[in-house]
Amino acid sequence: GCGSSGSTTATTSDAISGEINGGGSTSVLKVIDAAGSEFTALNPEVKFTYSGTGSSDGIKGATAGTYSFGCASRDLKTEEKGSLTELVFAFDGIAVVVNPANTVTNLTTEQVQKIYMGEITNWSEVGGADAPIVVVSREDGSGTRGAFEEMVKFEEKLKPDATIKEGNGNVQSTVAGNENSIGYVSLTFVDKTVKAIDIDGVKATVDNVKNKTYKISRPFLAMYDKSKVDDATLAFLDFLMTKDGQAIVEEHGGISVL
Amino acid sequence: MQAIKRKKQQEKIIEGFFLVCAFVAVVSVLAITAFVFYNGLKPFISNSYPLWNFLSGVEWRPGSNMYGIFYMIVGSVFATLGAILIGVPIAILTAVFISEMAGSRVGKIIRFAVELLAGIPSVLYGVFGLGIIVPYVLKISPMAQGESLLSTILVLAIMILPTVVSISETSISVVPKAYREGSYALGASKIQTIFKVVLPAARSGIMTGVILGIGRAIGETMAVMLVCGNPIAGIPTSLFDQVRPLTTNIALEMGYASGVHQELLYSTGVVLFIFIMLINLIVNKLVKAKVGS
Amino acid sequence: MNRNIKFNAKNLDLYYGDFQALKSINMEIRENEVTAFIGPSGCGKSTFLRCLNRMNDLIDSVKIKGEILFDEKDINGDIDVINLRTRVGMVFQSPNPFPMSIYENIAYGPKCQGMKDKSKLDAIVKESLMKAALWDEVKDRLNKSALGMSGGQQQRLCIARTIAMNPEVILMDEPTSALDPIATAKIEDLMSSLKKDYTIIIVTHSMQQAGRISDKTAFFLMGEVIEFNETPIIFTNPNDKRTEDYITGRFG
Amino acid sequence: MNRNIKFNAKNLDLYYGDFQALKSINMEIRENEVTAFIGPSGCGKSTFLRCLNRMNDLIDSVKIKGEILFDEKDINGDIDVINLRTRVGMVFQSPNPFPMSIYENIAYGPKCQGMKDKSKLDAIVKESLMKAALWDEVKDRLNKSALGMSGGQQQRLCIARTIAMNPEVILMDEPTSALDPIATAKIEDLMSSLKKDYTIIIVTHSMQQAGRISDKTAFFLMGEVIEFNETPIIFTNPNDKRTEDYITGRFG
Amino acid sequence: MSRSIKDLFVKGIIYLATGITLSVLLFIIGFIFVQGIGLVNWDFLTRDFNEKVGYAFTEAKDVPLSIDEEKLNDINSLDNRYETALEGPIYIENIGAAISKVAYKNHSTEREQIVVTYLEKDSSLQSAIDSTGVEIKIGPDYMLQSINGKDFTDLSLDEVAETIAAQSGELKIKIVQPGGGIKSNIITTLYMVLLSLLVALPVGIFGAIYLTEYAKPGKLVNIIRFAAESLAGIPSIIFGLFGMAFFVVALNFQISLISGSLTVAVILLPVIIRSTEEALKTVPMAFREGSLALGATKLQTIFKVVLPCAVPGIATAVLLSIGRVVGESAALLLTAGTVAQIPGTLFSPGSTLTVQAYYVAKEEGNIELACAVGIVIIVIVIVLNILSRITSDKLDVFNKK
Ligand SMILES: Nc1ncnc2c1ncn2[C@@H]1O[C@H](COP(=O)(O)OP(=O)(O)OP(=O)(O)O)[C@@H](O)[C@H]1O
Ligand SMILES: Nc1ncnc2c1ncn2[C@@H]1O[C@H](COP(=O)(O)OP(=O)(O)OP(=O)(O)O)[C@@H](O)[C@H]1O
Ligand SMILES: [Mg+2]
Ligand SMILES: [Mg+2]
Ligand SMILES: O=P([O-])([O-])[O-]
Repeated sequence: GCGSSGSTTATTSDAISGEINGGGSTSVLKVIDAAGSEFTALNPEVKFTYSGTGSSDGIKGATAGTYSFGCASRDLKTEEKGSLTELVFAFDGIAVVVNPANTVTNLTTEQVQKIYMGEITNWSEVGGADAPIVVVSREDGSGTRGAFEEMVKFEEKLKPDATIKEGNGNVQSTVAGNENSIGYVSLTFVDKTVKAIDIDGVKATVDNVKNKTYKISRPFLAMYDKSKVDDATLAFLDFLMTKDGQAIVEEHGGISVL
Repeated sequence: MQAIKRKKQQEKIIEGFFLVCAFVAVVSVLAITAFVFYNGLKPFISNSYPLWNFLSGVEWRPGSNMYGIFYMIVGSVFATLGAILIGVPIAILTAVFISEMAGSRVGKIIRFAVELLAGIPSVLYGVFGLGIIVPYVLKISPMAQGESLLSTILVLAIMILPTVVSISETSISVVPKAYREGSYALGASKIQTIFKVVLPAARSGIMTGVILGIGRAIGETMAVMLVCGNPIAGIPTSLFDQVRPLTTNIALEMGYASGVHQELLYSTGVVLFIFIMLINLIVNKLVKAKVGS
Repeated sequence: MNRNIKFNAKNLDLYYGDFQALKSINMEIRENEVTAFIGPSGCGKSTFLRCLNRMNDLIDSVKIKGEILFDEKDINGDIDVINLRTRVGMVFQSPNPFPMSIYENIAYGPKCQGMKDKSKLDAIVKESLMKAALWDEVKDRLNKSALGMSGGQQQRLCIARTIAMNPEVILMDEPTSALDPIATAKIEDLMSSLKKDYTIIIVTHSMQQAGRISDKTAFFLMGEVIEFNETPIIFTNPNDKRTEDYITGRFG
Repeated sequence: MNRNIKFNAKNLDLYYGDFQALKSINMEIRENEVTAFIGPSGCGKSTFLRCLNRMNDLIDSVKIKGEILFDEKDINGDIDVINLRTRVGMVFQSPNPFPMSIYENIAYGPKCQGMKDKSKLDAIVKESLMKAALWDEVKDRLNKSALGMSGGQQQRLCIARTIAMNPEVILMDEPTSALDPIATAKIEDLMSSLKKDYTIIIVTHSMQQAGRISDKTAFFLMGEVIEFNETPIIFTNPNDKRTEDYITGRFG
Repeated sequence: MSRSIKDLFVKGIIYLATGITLSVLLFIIGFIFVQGIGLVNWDFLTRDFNEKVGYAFTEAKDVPLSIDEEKLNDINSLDNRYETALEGPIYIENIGAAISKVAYKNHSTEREQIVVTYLEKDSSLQSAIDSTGVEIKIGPDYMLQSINGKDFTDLSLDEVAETIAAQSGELKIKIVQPGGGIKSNIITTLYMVLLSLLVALPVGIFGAIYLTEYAKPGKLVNIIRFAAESLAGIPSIIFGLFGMAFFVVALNFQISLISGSLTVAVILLPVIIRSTEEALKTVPMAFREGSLALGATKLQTIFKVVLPCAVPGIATAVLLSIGRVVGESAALLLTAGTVAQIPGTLFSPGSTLTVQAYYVAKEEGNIELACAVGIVIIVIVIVLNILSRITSDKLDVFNKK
């Protein structure tokens, strides 16, 4: 059910009510929280909550029914799919970030790959200062990491001594605190403490992700079990796919699917 | 007669209530233990992953079905030992200062400060570690990053202070005055009295504090996660190497894992459990051996 | 009989908070004598005794005025308390053995003085226990905890512990109140023999005991020293009516 | 003189772990008499006394064989221990006041029995303190902590605390060892007067005291009762050589 | 004399150790304050974490301005950390409120907004209701985003004022309650402390009493003690998983306040049991004997003598427990969720301050915000510490004098 029927009017009067409790990916949190807030404004009878516990947890919760719907920031593995219905409600770029003091501004996908695999270990090899590269990655199972490894093509080949940090924020703080480090974070979370570098000469911006010139991007998924889902949840997911809903997605750093 | 009977009944009822509380407490304690062991031993019993590979492996790549935790065990042991070596003596001496040497007002203030330290969430210790300790370690480190065994040890040592200080301080302060008087009257100095009579008399309580403190050191996750580096392989050989303690391994991936991966995270929990059980046994033995009689 | 003055209390007042427990005590205690303190319960005997080795330092509420000279130095002045307490040993009113083995209890003092030689320590332990009439009862369980002893055994242990220090003065707060007559007799014998080399000050409730062993006796009443004199005089020909009343049991 | 048998010990053995502290004790203790236990330190007097109100229940290592009948019921059998202890009061060898006020210490027992009436409690407190010869000393500080009292005061407080319970039997473990002669005399008087209504069992190290106040005396030695008889007989004409040796101080 | 030198040396070490402890404490607290104090103010404490969007229904009615212009133009009321004035204010009679354009900023967004800066007493905004008829309390700082379907985005303040003034009759206003505060987290934290202590304290303390005073000492008790001690080393995330499997799923309590507090209660039990046991053990046997010999029952002995003597030790356990609840994050993440809302019922999710701090550190890398939350946590811990000290001093009849 990708395409939404479009016109959930803002003045719905046959009130939707119920409790929606979603959970899962933390990368989608900002977007979903904002959308939930708007949705409950439109439908004051609805109680909406979303717990950011990680993509895999979202999938499990949706399957088990502990969440009304789950969210993931990566594609589902086949064994995870089960009876779940998926809905791509946004896209997100993953920015490769370095310390602002770093002089390197551009890397090729291949260079990034080699850095993460441990084949390039010094910044001078990619045009920077003569300093060792500190590689920062995310925890195993993170949607962001899964998507990043897949797109930069070094799945399961991460160098053994890479520093692992939990969450976009920690990666950012680490990169901000160490001049020689490199990391990657969801585009929705990049702030000025780090510097996003161009990949293959393309800037990591929403527009570039949208026009597909920036290649490192992944979907934001919502999923639910058809047999367990309730009307309020469906109405919310429908709303997410409307123009209004997608506007909120964009406003919070996501990339519209429309 | 009636009254006595009623009193007796009342007594029985309340005793029953105590029993229920003990039962609930015990059951929940045992249930957790069972839960961890049940889940953690499953992969080895069903043979979905060989125990030996799990215990001796030095690389953790769930995606490639490599689940070795040996390097994490080493990291955990080093981190815990280091934290104990630094933290426990400082903590016990601080407790001594509070209860034996500080005046009652100064003692109160320090005690309050220590309790405050106990109330600071570990996340903030982590943030502190990342913001202050890691950069400082980076400065003196031959490595390119400050996340390291040393940072981990320092953060943990700080974190076990409050537990050990408060519990030790409490048990020192209840040592009967007669012991101190007896010792002073034999011409012992204050320091001798403290170390030869007071501390031994308070030993049992102090050990509880130490065990709970060690427990915290071993079990601490959130703060450690930020400063240890969490590499996916590599046995630490120097203080400046990154480590991935068992706890952070669990916490990092538990939210995502499923199937064998998840079960092996529980197995990591079992290893931790056994780890602290051993320490516990050793400490208890030490206490008993010393008490003599 | 002109022995050196060991302790000399001058106008000593002592307060527990607001409560005055000792009132202007003046007393000269001489070397190599046994001095006994008698008086009704609560009159301040223990309090005064505890002044002599500054044990009252441990009680926060205590305030002391006046002075106590020990070998002519004011013990409340600038002296080494540890040294004072090494030279002035004390046995307390209720037995307070440490929660260690019997052996360790006795070796404690010498060890604190820095003695490490095991054989010397063994010898001291044995000798002290013998002097305190406890050796035979405990020689097979020297390494057992001292807390598993009977009340009287504990008290004798505490005496042995003090003897082991070889102090100049021994303060004893009712040391035989928990003892049977035989053990008491032994302790009294011990005191008489120690008297040659030591100064002994003893608090006792037993007139007989005071009469038997002491050279001088001080009678305390409500924080004051009513009379302090040669023991025979106190017991046969006291100057003060109140002393006489107390001695003869006609008191109160 | 054929009074009821209050306690009747039959073949009582008691072990602390492996150590046998009481060996086959047989003893009949009669109502309204004062029974004294004498014997050297560590011979088992306190241990036996503590059997009579099952105080030894608290020590894990204790094992008991044989029986003790109290009013013809075996106290180690199916009886109400609380009730037993209410009827058989006890004063311990070392004073153990609770860390509460003097008043609360004495009101504790009656309060535990459910008494709430303030004026009745006041009366009991006053009366008990008077009987224990302590009232005058503490009447102005009933609300102060009992821990700030002198040793003898603490002991008398414990006696007062027991009297306040109005028990049938009072067990006293060297109750006057910390007391001066006057207070001792008062307590002894108290015992004599209580004897009319109560049964009193006292452990003492003072032969004189045993002689003065007791009707019967039991002589203990190394866990055995060597001799148990009318007090005058024990003191003037003992059957056993060992008793005689002990009484006359020729022992050991 | 060598002993006094040795003593002096040891004394020095003790002072040094205490110095280290204290300076570590000062350093950490200093770090947290320096980083976070800039964000802490009244709004931070009283606002919700997330913005809350709503539609307010009311009627236009003319309310003349009753304060003087000067006062109106004094926009000091704006909290410059969240809202920086750009244009305005302009008073609009038909809603009885003054609006301004500000640069609005919180932890997650930064944008230009129209906000209400002044409200007349009988402004029509004061009587707004939502679509279900429930009253909405609109206050100053609320943002206005559209009126009767006309969006304010990209309009200047004057244009917005004209648009609003042009409306009459029924008004449907899209309002946004400002976010960036942690009110809901504070409340959730207090709930969590209260609930988990309510469960864990009685169970732990009475359980410990049973184990020390009633249970025959032996193998079983030792095993329990041993298990309790060993559990202290299990990372709380494992408790979280247990709580998730048991409370959340098996008992179907959902991710909620109750699941969270029960899970934390389970975490606390080993600590409370062990410390209470230890405290009980230090009560002298003579007190128990004295009490029992006076015919007190075992229970009376426990409640009147033993427990009061053990109060200081138990108080320590309680303090450590409070610290533990307040500081817990991993277990709560899985059982109480990360939802920054005031839990309406026991079965609603909620995030405590620590979870919030953890979240902002982890996801947003916002150290200042995490430390600001930390300051509030420290203050709460201080207050709770003082409260429990007072209570324990009240209970501690024995050590009074
Ligand atoms: N709790 C205990 N554990 C082991 N042995 C004990 C314990 N209490 C007493 N004993 C031993 O039992 C024996 C009898 O002790 P008890 O206290 O009855 O002596 P007593 O006759 O009261 O002596 P005293 O006059 O010195 O008080 C002693 O040898 C003592 O060491
Ligand atoms: N720590 C204290 N705080 C307050 N008052 C105290 C303290 N110790 C003793 N006192 C009081 O001081 C007075 C003297 O006490 P002290 O212990 O010297 O008496 P004593 O002569 O040794 O009596 P006893 O023969 O009963 O041991 C008593 O009234 C006692 O209550
Ligand atoms: Mg005294
Ligand atoms: Mg005895
Ligand atoms: O939290 P994630 O979106 O990285 O799974």
